[in-house]
Amino acid sequence: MAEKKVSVWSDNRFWQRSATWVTGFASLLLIWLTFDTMGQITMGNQKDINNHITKRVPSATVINYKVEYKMNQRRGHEVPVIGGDDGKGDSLFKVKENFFGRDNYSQKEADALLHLGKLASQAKNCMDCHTLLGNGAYYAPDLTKAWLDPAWQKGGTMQAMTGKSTKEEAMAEFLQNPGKYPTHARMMPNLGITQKEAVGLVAFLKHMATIDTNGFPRGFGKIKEGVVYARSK
Amino acid sequence: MQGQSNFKYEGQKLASWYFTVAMILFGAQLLLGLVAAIQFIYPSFLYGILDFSIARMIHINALVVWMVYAMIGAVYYLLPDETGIEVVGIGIAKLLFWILTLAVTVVVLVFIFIQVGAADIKTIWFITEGREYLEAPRWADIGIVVVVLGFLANTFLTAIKGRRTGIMTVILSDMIALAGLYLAGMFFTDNISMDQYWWWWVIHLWVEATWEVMVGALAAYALIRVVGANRKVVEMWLWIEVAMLFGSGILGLGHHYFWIGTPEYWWEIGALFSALEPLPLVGMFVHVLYDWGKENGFKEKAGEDTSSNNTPALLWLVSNGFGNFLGAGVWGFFHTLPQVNIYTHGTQFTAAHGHLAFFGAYATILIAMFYMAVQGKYGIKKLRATFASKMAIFLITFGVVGMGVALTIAGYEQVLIARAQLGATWDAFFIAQNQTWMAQAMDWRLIMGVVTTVGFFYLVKDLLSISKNPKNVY
Amino acid sequence: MIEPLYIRPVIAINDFLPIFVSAAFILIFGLFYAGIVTMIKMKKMKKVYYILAYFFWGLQIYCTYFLTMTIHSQPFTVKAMIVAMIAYLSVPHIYFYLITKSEQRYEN
Amino acid sequence: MFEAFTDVNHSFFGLLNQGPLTLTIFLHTVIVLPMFWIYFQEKKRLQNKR
Repeated sequence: MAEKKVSVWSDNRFWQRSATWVTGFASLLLIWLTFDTMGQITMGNQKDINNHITKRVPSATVINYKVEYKMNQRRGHEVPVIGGDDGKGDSLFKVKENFFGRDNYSQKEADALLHLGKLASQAKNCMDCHTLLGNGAYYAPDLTKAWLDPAWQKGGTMQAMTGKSTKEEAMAEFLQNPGKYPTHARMMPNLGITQKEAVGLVAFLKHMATIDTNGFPRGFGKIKEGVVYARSK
Repeated sequence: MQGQSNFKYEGQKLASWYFTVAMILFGAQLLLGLVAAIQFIYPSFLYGILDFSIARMIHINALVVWMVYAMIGAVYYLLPDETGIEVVGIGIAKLLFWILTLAVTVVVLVFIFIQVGAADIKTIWFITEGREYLEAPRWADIGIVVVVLGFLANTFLTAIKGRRTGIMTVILSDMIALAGLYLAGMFFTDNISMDQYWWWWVIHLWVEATWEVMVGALAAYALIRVVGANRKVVEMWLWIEVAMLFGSGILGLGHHYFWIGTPEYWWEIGALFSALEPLPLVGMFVHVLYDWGKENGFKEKAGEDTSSNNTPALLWLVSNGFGNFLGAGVWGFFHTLPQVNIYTHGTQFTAAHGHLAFFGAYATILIAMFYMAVQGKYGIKKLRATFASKMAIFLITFGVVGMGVALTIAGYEQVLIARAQLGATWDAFFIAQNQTWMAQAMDWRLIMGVVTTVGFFYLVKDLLSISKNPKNVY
Repeated sequence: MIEPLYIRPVIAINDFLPIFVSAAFILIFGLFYAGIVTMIKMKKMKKVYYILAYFFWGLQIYCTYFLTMTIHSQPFTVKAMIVAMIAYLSVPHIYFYLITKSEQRYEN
Repeated sequence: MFEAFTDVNHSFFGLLNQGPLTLTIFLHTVIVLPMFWIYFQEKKRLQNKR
């Protein structure tokens, strides 16, 4: 039988089936990828920390540990370092640090604090001025690594302004009375954040700083002295 | 839109209600946008009364809601036309319209007067969910899902009973996906990475996949109605566009998963799939241009009048071809590669892209639908552009492009100073905000926002009065 | 020491503007290329202008090469991008092949 | 041939990510290839039609 000349390329049915296939299969791939990613970004627990297992989103109990953000040779970018580093940029999970005067928050206590903080971040609409993990509005600073911000460390402008001696207390004080500490003409409004909510929020911020964001933001806090304050109004 | 109605179907009348609310919300979006823009320049403006976070929240929510309203309206408008029958259960459809509108009003009033709540799950249920774009409290989420299910049932039953067309098939499957995806954004988790992961399922898969397909389907309908293109050819192209839009758009989701705690393999998936996203936009542009020219050629040969039967709609349709490519394509592409995105993520670049893309890809085609509804309502054979139609399209386009350019300059300055040089800290942020380039960009953004608003008033005037001017109606 | 597979090299300050501009022009030149081919197919332009269309396509390749180099892509990626650009050469032609075919089928 | 794994966790997709573009070329291929099969099936259908 001789081949009949037909034009598949101008056939509606061919394109309809192709569109269905491409859409369906891309969706399936996305679902598969989602399962894989879910497994990787599930929050860890204290057991992981005890076993020195690095999680992309670590346990809420990281608030008991010292947190840094350092270049990791193997990864090729900066990663959060929890409890000191082993010399290669990986976490040691050893060095502790006081958080509101304690470094022994149990899993339950830490989870509750984080829960309260995350709820507060939504109830107060943080994301409609700030960015979290780079998403949100662009009216106020990114809070992804706010816990590690030089301004909040000892000797930093923000900590000095609040008159507190630790960064968690300074942050909590600022969150409760933002109007009292204007750092810029653009002031944070008073959102009625209570003492308890402020502690939760600071725990949330500290935890967020320990999430492995593949090196975002790059070179965080690498500000040269002198440049910083020269131009602030 | 008052006056004698010439709609053949009740469904089209319902569509005009949806369009009317959409226009009101569009106005609200512009108003609150102006407030937020003023606050960038004079931070004390309404400080403590209507703070930036609230103004901005209503600004973006009004945007999403007016577009959803206009899309539902558009579906109700073309549904009887495509299927050849009245919308099934029109009574319920009208009831759902009032329920939805009431819910939206309550949500907005709560946003304005209550604003924030205590860190309690009750706040999430009744005041705000506090997740950018998805701030609507949970009771409203559930209400929206119920209303949308009713809408879907209506359209499905109508489509099954009436004539089946390719455009209807695309729209129906797209609406299911659109409604289903909303469910991904309705739960609470302490894990912010998980939170953001699913949040993007709603935001990205709406805006860069299902909404774009909706635009493709509406453009196909408009090409048939306004330009007079051949249905078979248009529908074949629609299927190709669906394949390309979903083929690139679904996994293009990866470009939001570079830095939120998700694995590194998303760098590659996100970069390469989203680099393909502009391709269907070029295709849509070429397609609209070609069909328009071809049909004009036919008319010329036949010695007919070559002007379109709805010039304002056609103008907006053509600006959709350009705007979609420019706003979604060019502005999206130049910060989508992870090497660049690590510096641009979370800067005014995103705002520039957002303004241009929402306008170019969606506002334009939905406004074209408004004009088609005006034409249908008054049974006008030929609708010609008035001075106000021209002013509206010119001022709105000029204003939005101006805002886009200003925000791009602001974003560029932020990338250089706050990101590349100073490393994204608190101080780095404010140093960048204080630079002259940033300050002037914000001034220009406000000026261009005012220009856009003036254009909006021309648009309102035109939609209300174009049918009454005998010079423009044939 | 293991060499990192993916490095995100620091981009030089002076490279940002060229990166943004070249990325934008990849698409804009691409649109010019496709647009001119469209105009020729619509018989609104003479066939001579194919030269201009291919010239824009050439500029597009250059922009792609420039962009991939300045963001420090790996050599293989640069090559793959150039191959992709060569594939883009055929896109408008495929488009109009499909358009002609479908018109033959549905309109005559 | 196989590159050292650098991400935090091992995974199937991480494994496919064996150097520049391998993952994305793989995904694009599996999406596009079956369209050939659809093409030939439709061709057969059209040929048998009349």
